[in-house]
Amino acid sequence: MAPRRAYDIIILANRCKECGLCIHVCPKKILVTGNKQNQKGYRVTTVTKPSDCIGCRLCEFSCPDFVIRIEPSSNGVPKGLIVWGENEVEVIKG
Amino acid sequence: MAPRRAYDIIILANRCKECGLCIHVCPKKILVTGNKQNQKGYRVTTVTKPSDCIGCRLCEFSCPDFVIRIEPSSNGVPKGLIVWGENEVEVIKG
Amino acid sequence: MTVQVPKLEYRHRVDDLLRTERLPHVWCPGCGIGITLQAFLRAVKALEAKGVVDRKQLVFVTGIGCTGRASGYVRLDGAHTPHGRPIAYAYGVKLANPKLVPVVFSGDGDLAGIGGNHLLHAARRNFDMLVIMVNNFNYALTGGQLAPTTPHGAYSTTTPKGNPERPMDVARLVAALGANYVARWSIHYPVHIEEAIKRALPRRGFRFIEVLSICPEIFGRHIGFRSPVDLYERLRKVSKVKKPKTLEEIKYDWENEITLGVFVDKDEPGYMESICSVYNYDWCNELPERRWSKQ
Amino acid sequence: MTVQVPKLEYRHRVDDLLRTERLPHVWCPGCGIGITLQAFLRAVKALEAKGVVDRKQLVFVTGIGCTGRASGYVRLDGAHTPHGRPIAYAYGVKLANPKLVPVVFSGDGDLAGIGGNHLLHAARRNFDMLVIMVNNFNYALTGGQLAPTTPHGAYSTTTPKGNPERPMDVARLVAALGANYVARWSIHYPVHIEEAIKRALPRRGFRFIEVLSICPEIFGRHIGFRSPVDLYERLRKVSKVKKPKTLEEIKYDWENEITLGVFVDKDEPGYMESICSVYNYDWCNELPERRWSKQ
Amino acid sequence: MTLEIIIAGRGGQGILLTGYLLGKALVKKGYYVVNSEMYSAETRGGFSRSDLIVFPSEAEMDIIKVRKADIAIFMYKDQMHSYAEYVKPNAQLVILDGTFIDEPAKPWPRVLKVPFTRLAEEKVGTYRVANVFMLGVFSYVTGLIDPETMKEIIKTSVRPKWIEINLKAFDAGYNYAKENLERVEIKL
Amino acid sequence: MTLEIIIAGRGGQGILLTGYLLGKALVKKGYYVVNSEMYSAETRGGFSRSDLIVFPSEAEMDIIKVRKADIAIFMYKDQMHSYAEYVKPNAQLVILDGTFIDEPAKPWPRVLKVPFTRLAEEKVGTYRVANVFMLGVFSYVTGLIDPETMKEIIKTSVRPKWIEINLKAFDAGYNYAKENLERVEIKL
Amino acid sequence: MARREFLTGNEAMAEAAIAAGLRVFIGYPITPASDLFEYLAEKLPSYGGIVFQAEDEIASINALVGATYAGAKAMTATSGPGFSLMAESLGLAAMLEAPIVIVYNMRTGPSTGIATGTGQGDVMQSRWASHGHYGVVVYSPWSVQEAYNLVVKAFDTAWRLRVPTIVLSDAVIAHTRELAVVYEPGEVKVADRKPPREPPGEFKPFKPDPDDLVPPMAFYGEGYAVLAESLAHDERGYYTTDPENYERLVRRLEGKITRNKHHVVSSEARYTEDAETVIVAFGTLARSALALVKDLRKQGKKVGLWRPVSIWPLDEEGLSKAVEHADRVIVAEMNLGQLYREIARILGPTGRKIELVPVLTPELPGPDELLGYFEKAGVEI
Amino acid sequence: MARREFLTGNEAMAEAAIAAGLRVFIGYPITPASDLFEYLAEKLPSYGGIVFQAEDEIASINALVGATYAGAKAMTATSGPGFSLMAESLGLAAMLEAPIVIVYNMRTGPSTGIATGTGQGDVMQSRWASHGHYGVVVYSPWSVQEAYNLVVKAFDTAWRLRVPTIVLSDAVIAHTRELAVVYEPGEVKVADRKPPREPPGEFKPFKPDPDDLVPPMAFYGEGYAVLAESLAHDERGYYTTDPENYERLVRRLEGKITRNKHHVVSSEARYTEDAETVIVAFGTLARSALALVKDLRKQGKKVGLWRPVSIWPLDEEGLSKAVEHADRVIVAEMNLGQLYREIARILGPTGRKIELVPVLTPELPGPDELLGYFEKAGVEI
Ligand SMILES: Cc1ncc(C[n+]2csc(CCOP(=O)(O)OP(=O)(O)O)c2C)c(N)n1
Ligand SMILES: Cc1ncc(C[n+]2csc(CCOP(=O)(O)OP(=O)(O)O)c2C)c(N)n1
Ligand code: SF4
Ligand code: SF4
Ligand code: SF4
Ligand code: SF4
Repeated sequence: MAPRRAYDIIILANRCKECGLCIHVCPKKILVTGNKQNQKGYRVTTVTKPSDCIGCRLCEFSCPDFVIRIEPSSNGVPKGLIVWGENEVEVIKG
Repeated sequence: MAPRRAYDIIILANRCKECGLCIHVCPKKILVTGNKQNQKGYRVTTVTKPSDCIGCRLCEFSCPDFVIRIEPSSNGVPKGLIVWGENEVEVIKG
Repeated sequence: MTVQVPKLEYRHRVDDLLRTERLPHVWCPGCGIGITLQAFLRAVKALEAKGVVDRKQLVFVTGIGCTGRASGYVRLDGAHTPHGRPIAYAYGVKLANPKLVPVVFSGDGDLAGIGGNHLLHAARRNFDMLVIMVNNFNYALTGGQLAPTTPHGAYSTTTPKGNPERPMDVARLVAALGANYVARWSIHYPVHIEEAIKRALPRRGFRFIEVLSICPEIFGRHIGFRSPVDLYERLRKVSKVKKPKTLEEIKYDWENEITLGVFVDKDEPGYMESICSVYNYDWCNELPERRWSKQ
Repeated sequence: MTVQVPKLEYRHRVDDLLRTERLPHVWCPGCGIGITLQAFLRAVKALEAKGVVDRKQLVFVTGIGCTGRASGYVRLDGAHTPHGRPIAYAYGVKLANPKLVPVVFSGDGDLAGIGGNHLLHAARRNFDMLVIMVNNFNYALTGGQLAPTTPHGAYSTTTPKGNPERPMDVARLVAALGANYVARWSIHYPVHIEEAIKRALPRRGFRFIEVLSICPEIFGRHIGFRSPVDLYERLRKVSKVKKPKTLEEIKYDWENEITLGVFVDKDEPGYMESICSVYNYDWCNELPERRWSKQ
Repeated sequence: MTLEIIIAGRGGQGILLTGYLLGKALVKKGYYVVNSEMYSAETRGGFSRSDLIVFPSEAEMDIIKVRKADIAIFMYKDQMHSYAEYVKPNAQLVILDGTFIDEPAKPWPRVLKVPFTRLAEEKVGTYRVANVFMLGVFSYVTGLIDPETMKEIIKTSVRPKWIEINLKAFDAGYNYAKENLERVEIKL
Repeated sequence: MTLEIIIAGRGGQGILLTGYLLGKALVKKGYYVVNSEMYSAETRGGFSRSDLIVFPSEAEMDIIKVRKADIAIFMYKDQMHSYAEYVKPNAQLVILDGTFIDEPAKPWPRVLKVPFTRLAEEKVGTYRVANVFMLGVFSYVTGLIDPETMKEIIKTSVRPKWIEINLKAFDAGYNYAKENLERVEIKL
Repeated sequence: MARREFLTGNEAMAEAAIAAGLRVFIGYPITPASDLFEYLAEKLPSYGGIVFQAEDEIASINALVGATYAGAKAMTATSGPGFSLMAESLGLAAMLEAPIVIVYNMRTGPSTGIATGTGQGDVMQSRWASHGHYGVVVYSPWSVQEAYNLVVKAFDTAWRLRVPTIVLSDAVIAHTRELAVVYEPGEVKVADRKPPREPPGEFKPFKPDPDDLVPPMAFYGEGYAVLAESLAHDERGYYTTDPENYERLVRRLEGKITRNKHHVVSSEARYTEDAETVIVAFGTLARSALALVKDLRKQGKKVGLWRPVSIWPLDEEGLSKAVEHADRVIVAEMNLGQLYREIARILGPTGRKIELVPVLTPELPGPDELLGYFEKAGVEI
Repeated sequence: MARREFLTGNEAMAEAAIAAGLRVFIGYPITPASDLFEYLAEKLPSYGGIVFQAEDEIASINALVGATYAGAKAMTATSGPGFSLMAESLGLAAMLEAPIVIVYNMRTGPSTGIATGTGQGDVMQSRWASHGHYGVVVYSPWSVQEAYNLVVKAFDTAWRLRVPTIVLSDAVIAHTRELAVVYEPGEVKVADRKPPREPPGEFKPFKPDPDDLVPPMAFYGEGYAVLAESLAHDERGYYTTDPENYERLVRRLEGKITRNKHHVVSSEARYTEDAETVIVAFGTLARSALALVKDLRKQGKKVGLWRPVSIWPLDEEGLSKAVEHADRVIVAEMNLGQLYREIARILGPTGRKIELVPVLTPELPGPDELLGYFEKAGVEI
């Protein structure tokens, strides 16, 4: 078995509108509605288990708000990056 | 053989525009451009041999100007009736 | 306005449906519009004779164009509406008084060119009206410009080097939109036109009859068939009667084949009945198309 | 207008094609327009990466409607034209500078309702442009009125007892009109949408892609599927991918099947080449669709 | 005398319905009422504002939007700050939802701060009826609207499945006020 | 001085072309010419009228339609009668096609009656060029237009296959006039 | 029976149309007129009327004309872009003397403008949108109640004069709720057509009665073979190019409005008895203007308000009377001077100073903001 | 090189457009403009231009706007019904500041009217057809030569001011042949767009130059990512409801015409130096009026003619000068008073008597018939 590739799940928090489509389409069910609200008052999607991500990009493609980007992990470690601002990035590992 | 029916070929002369369609479509070729001009200066279609008419009404149906009417002959005698006016009807027999 | 009525023998069979005081009409010698109009009037008389149709219920609506001038000659309720709008006008007539039956009679440019959107939606809605489209392959009244129906390559005053466009097969389009009745005939088939109208007029839903016609004065002249008879024969050559089984089999090709025939003949509920399925209007049981269809 | 460009990692993959300073956009949570728009932008980037398309040559034209607001977010030449007129506007763009490639992106009401006549004639002419129609089954921007695409029986604010009309199958119609490329996908197939655009964008002639989308805020609410996810699943249920062989096999029935797939995929000369067959313009050898198609 | 009322809050708080219900009740009482609305395009994070102008008779009717409110009802902090300038310094009454607002934006003489949203959640089971809870309070405190009239109006103005809970919320608000608050005389 | 010319006849007689050719020739001579047309909707039995107003210079230009013609050319009887009132009683020249017209409608001082249509048929082989035959006559009689100029104009203004016959007709008319008619001096 | 209701302008106008006997509503959604349409979609069918959503506004207006010829009271409601699309067939309606009613809710233009904003940029357009010379009647309400009343009046005018009649309302009225007294069908007075007095064959569909210049109207289906001819036509409806017929026809299209002015013109004057300065404003802006006038009066300034209710034609007598004591007239409107042009033309020869205060904003200004616009325009008061 | 040609107005206007650099003509046939279209169909392709027949006039005008944004000089030609259909997107052109040119050949209206007749019923419509407040420039020629010149000037105006420009001609000019001096492309002076002065990213497509209020224009394909926004927009072309931005925008749409009036306004006065009565007429009717003036002068009457060449805006200074010595002004026009309204508004305060002579006929009257209309109107002279 080839080693699983690691992905970064980048979430541009202030664009999220809490529609839940990404959560719904994710085949690995690793996305959930977070607790933190963004500038518009939406509770931004967050990631539970980045290491489960298979990089299908369905969440990216299905997000109507240009919120999500999936990238092969920058440092080999699968992680969620919730970008609240240029200098305020929440990193979720696991 | 059943006896041939006789037809009146009624032509409302002042409506004719000399387009020649009736002449063209008549399977018996009994219509021709006449010599007499109507009020608009057109040479009105006339009938050569009314007795040849088979009553197909193609001329009537193909005339764009509501000029021709085919009727079973009023008196059993096949004839052309060129109607120039209420009291001026040219009768063509033969 | 007392009309001088000549003796019966000296009248045309459809004269009682014509404003005869305005004849001769404006159409050029050999123009096929009159042939089509006569077929319509014959059909009305035939249906009336059978007790199916009442001329008082008919509203004869035309747009602007040579064909559109027909409303000026027909002794029925009617309207000569702006270019492209007869179908739109007919909507209102039917909605206001569902007992009326709108008949739209107009040119290809009027109905399928500028008026295309109304044609599209009236057909889609299966809106109760009969549309007779006289297709003379060009914009005649304005002097022979390109129409959406002009054959590819043909000369027109706005395509002096030949038409680069692909023409529209209007009957096929209307069939694709699901109208109840769609037929195409040419003026070589006056009895078929009449029969088509006799079948379509009392029908519910959207009914569409395209009549290929000749415009010798303008279109004929442009393409080199000046005499009505020559153009008549040229058109006959490509007019082929068929029974197409799919939409794809319907052709509109001036060089080879323009398919004639009845393309759709069905009897689904029209728009008016559809609204009756939602609201119970007092006229719902008196829709003439419904009564007539049954006869 | 100096644009603040965030670090690459913190940008969306298509951000360079977006006027990001205007985000978040106006669309409601879960609205499918953004999904479609993203697919388009991905396709542009993919084609650009292959050297096939140059973004400077694209002109992104929209009409009025929720979908029409897209032009406000896309960082391309573009226009936000009056309701129903983006195709008409695109004509002019292409005629004025044949090296440009118009992309029309608009709603079903805009393109097939009020704008139906332009759709009809652009398709008939095989006029060189790509049209992406986001079909959300209603007039969303104005609050959920009936659209020509609204399913029969569905509630809308102007048909509060259910839609009595028969909806229009727009993709089928465009196919019947002879466009070069016609496909229909739904937002459940973002990769297929992208692929369709990648295929259609560099093509000559008229290319039409219908995307079935969800409008949870209005349409969903009216028909009882308020949550985006529920409406998403409801739409998935009827969206059936097929390879129809005739036009008749293409279905648009909200209760049973809305056929998805590529309905037409051919490469006949577009309008611009047709005029080149008549006149020898200096741009005739530089039509981008012609060059791109060959690649 | 004309009475100007401003009601403002976040999108989703039912501000517009509140204005409508209040307006209808005042019309029932015989006043000539003008009710205009403003709201932002966004579903979330937007604002909502409902203005009511109460004229003793049609002949006196003029303006459509509030110039300076005699009564202001703010259901959210941001909107209180945005619209504070449209409230008379000596306003007859300013009502604030204490759930979201700590301090009045200006030193208005008569401020009534009640945590409507929290109370609605607590007493009626859902924060969504905070607006009607507030109306109950308003009804008791101002005496401007008769509770029975208002309940009739609720019955015909609200979607059937929401009637019950709204009536409950109204009563809860009314009773809450009765137990905890004092009446304020409103001049009109 | 302004010269007003009216040319009228039946539809199909080539009236409009005649006016156009004449106008073009006069423009070539340096005049400011106005040429307007009127015709009926019918192809047959209708009327055609072409007006030419010749101004010495643009500065003097005013009217568009003939008020009272100095020169009138009538190719058919009916139109002569219709338009006789637009001809000056002392018109400089009135030309009539004798094929269709027996008598001038008014006692104009200088009337030239020539059976153009019959002559065209006889001398050129078709009545259809009666109009250009007339122009040949006009050219000789009035001296207003130079025959070579006119022939150049015919070459560029008429459909290729009709050029030959029209040139022939023009010459025939010119020669006919030279042999049979006297010149008339036109004041302009 | 009269009911007191708390309605938006759109709801009230829909109610008014029902009361006036509306049988066919044909519309195409547009802000801020869609909810009038939607209200009727809910309610009209229960009165036996039909609501039809056309494919565009062009279809709407042509269908409307057809509907009136078929005998129905018919109406549409739209805003700027839609009204522009109706331009061609507004002329048709005038030419055919079709009694159509159009509710025109002005929004912020030009072009797509600000769809949710209000405006008054369409004063001229409402009168001159179509080609050729013709006549229309335009009313403009300032309140929900007046919107109700004017829709009723519009039906009356349209049917009395056989003239297309427009209610030029705006986004503010459309969506503002006010008390309105409303009625049921049959409880309001609306003119009906004058039926034909001659039998078919003798009846001429465009032969005016000499007193009011309005031809009686035969409906489709009644056996009169009526031809609604968009070309210039004689009394029979037959196309003719005859110049005298043409002159008669066109003069009458406008003239019948002038002739029946007493049925049509209307205006309101407030505080003008002694006013040295008269502010002219219409529609909702006049409400702010009235409040401003009251403010100014409080400051002791002799200011009055004149407000046209019929915009086309204007109540010129009412205006003259209102400005009797004024040496200054100030026209405030939400555009760069449209009503102003008419006021200036009418009053110009009287030597009064006529000033313009343009109010360009998508939101209705209150009296204080309005005063700001006076200052901005350099108009002291 | 200049050529003397004997052309109809339609031919001359087509030639003028070619000379002015026409690249795209988009049309829909209509009498009396079709032959302009047809002439270009024959000739424009040899100059590298494209002629396109749209499915309707709505398509024409929208395509025209798109064509200008893509960098082409673009024009259409139409008549009343077609112009009416263009109403909505005439406002688009104004809003987008698209330099489109429309030849508007007036015919006899309203509605289908008399398609072959002439008319002047569209003075107001040419200015006010679209909803909302905006600006257009309208010129009206009285001869074939002037029709030529004004089409050239229309392109100059359209591109100089970025404003839709209309040549309001008529059926008479369209089909009358006259001497016209015509040129080849490059031989006439026509403004080009002002190109952007900033690089992409910094350039703002709706940022006006402060002196002429006209924004430089970037074309599609040049890399500026230009957004042509029909909504109210800021200088970047971004939608905004901001009232101040809105005011600035709308003021500028009209204001740039006023600001650059010297490029635009034009009129001609004849025999006015000592005229006690001035007849105002425009277009072809002014030719008959001129002949009438000459007749009256022969009778010793001190009558003059003032003729606006730019109709919107009018040359108010020219008018004032022309009527200096006159105590009477008579406006003769082929409608029931449209230009009259503007003249009356402008001159009203001067106390002069302003009379109207409506000339309702489908045929251009000659001077004698025109005099008949004076009498009919009770205007002695
Ligand atoms: C809005 C508008 N545009 C253009 C015209 C000019 N016009 C009159 S008839 C016509 C076309 C006629 O063609 P078609 O409908 O095919 O009828 P036909 O004359 O061939 O019978 C046109 C373009 C018009 N009357 N109105
Ligand atoms: C001429 C005109 N009529 C009506 C409108 C109002 N209007 C704006 S968007 C729209 C419909 C939008 O529906 P659709 O095109 O399906 O787009 P969606 O909002 O659903 O994306 C309408 C009717 C308008 N702007 N212009
Ligand atoms: S799909 Fe996009 S907008 Fe929706 S919840 Fe996920 S991240 Fe947020
Ligand atoms: S009825 Fe037939 S046979 Fe008789 S004349 Fe007519 S076409 Fe000929
Ligand atoms: S121009 Fe053509 S269509 Fe029109 S009447 Fe003449 S022949 Fe018929
Ligand atoms: S209303 Fe519908 S289509 Fe419009 S943005 Fe919201 S969800 Fe999308």
